[in-house]
Amino acid sequence: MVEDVRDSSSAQGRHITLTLPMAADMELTASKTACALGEHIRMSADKVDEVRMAVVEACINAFEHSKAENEQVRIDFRVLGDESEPDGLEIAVRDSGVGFMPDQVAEPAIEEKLKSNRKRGWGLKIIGGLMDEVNIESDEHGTVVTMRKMR
Amino acid sequence: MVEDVRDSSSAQGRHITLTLPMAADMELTASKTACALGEHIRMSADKVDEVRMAVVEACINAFEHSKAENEQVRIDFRVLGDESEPDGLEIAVRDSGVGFMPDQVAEPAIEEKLKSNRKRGWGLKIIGGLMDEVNIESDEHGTVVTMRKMR
Amino acid sequence: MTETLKVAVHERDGLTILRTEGYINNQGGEEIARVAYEQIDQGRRVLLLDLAGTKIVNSIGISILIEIIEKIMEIDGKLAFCCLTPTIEKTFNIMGLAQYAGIYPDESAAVAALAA
Amino acid sequence: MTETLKVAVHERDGLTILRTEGYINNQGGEEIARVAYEQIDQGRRVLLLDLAGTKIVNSIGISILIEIIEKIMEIDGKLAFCCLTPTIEKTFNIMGLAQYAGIYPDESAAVAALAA
Ligand SMILES: Nc1ncnc2c1ncn2[C@@H]1O[C@H](COP(=O)(O)OP(=O)(O)O)[C@@H](O)[C@H]1O
Ligand SMILES: Nc1ncnc2c1ncn2[C@@H]1O[C@H](COP(=O)(O)OP(=O)(O)O)[C@@H](O)[C@H]1O
Repeated sequence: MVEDVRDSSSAQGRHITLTLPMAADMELTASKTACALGEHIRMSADKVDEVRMAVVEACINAFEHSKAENEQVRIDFRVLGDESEPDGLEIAVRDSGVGFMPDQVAEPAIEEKLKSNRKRGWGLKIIGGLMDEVNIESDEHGTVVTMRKMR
Repeated sequence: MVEDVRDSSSAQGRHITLTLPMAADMELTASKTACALGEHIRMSADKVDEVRMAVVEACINAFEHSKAENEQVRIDFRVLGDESEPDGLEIAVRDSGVGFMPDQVAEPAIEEKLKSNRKRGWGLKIIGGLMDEVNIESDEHGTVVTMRKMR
Repeated sequence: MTETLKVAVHERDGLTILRTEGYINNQGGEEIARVAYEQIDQGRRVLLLDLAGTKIVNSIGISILIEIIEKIMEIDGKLAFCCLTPTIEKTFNIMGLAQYAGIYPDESAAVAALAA
Repeated sequence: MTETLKVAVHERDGLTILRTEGYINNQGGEEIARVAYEQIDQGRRVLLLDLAGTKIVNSIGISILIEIIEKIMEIDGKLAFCCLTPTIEKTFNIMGLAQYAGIYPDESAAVAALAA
């Protein structure tokens, strides 16, 4: 009757895992969870807010572009450094969708966007600007955007 | 490289899963996630707050009493009713600990607690008072406390 | 790691008020108890706990508050509460705590009812 | 399901101000655009977006704001912003939006700079 949670792949290491359906506004749930963890490690309110926005962007990218059949996003949160003296947060937003080639994504420029029909294309740039470190791994099995923000 | 999230047991149905380490204050993260979902379905602020407190109680019970070897709690959130016209939230707090017999837990009474050395023992009563429905399944493989709150 | 609870002591019309700021969990409850017992040792018999700065509590924290009520009843004193969130007030009612501790909407109402 | 964004139109010293309340996502951006184009159709050339009631935005919402800037520049008008959270302001800077839209700390500062 009681399912054993030890089987879960999130059981390795002491971290927090959130699994979300790809549905409207679910990015806000992810963002709130990130906020709780930022406050937990006493990150400044402004930095917490930057993390929240980056998480929102990574989630909506997965929702919009991944085409993942399971329609789920998994987010792994990890506190960096000592439990007693945390250095920051690492957040990995993961989908099992079609993937993409980050190198092939053109850097957006406002002058062009103002004239172009396609105003979109800012998510990755915003994530990069708000977080301290960003790493993207992507292949035909899906995408993981790993982001770090120090305290 | 990219782990397939389809294998996750949380992939069935459209719901949200949060896995937390059993560590101080982690119940606040659970509570914030619950809050985000309550707001998502436009539950009143007071009801959201009641859900938050019930989630906190269920989490600290798992942290304190379950003795789960994996030191993890898993929380499954489900929106009840239609996506467009949600009826409420169902929240299942799950540990893979030693379990207990809910029937054997004595109902706390304030007159006795005031004289007793053991002031504790209020968690389940509070959960029952704040939520609309509570169901506890527990055996030697662990405990699941399933709680519902209607909008 | 989260910010620990803070308690500030104030006097208003002869009534001793403990204003809390933060989560009343195990440590938060212990901190309130520490400050409350300090006040009792200094001869106070009536204490008002103003929880305006506390939006969340847990049952471990509350059980420490019950301990304070017990101690203060032993010396024929009184512990009262004000500025509870609706959920905290509901919880106190579920527990029957309201019979043993006055609950007031705000400090003014508490002072009017309790001040010597 | 979450509450959708609301936009209220105000006039202050001849300046048209759109005050938002809520999340600027796809729908939120569309709602702002709808109200902004209504104002432009009525002859307004300068609009101030007061985001005091907006604590969160996403890049889809912002790209709709870029569309409004484009439209308003075509008629030699101006879109300005005020009351941005530090993160929203930082985001606008990351995007280079600040070059094309005035950013003011509050309505008074914007009115002083923009009002006819
Ligand atoms: N999780 C993902 N899965 C597949 N493709 C992605 C993912 N994230 C980003 N992309 C690709 O990268 C492009 C740039 O993304 P981004 O900078 O966030 O802007 P936008 O989402 O507005 O297009 C997207 O258009 C998409 O092609
Ligand atoms: N998840 C759990 N695993 C094992 N035992 C539990 C669990 N939750 C509750 N219990 C048992 O039920 C008792 C009553 O719990 P509760 O009403 O929350 O009060 P308290 O936690 O203060 O003892 C606990 O003391 C414990 O023995």
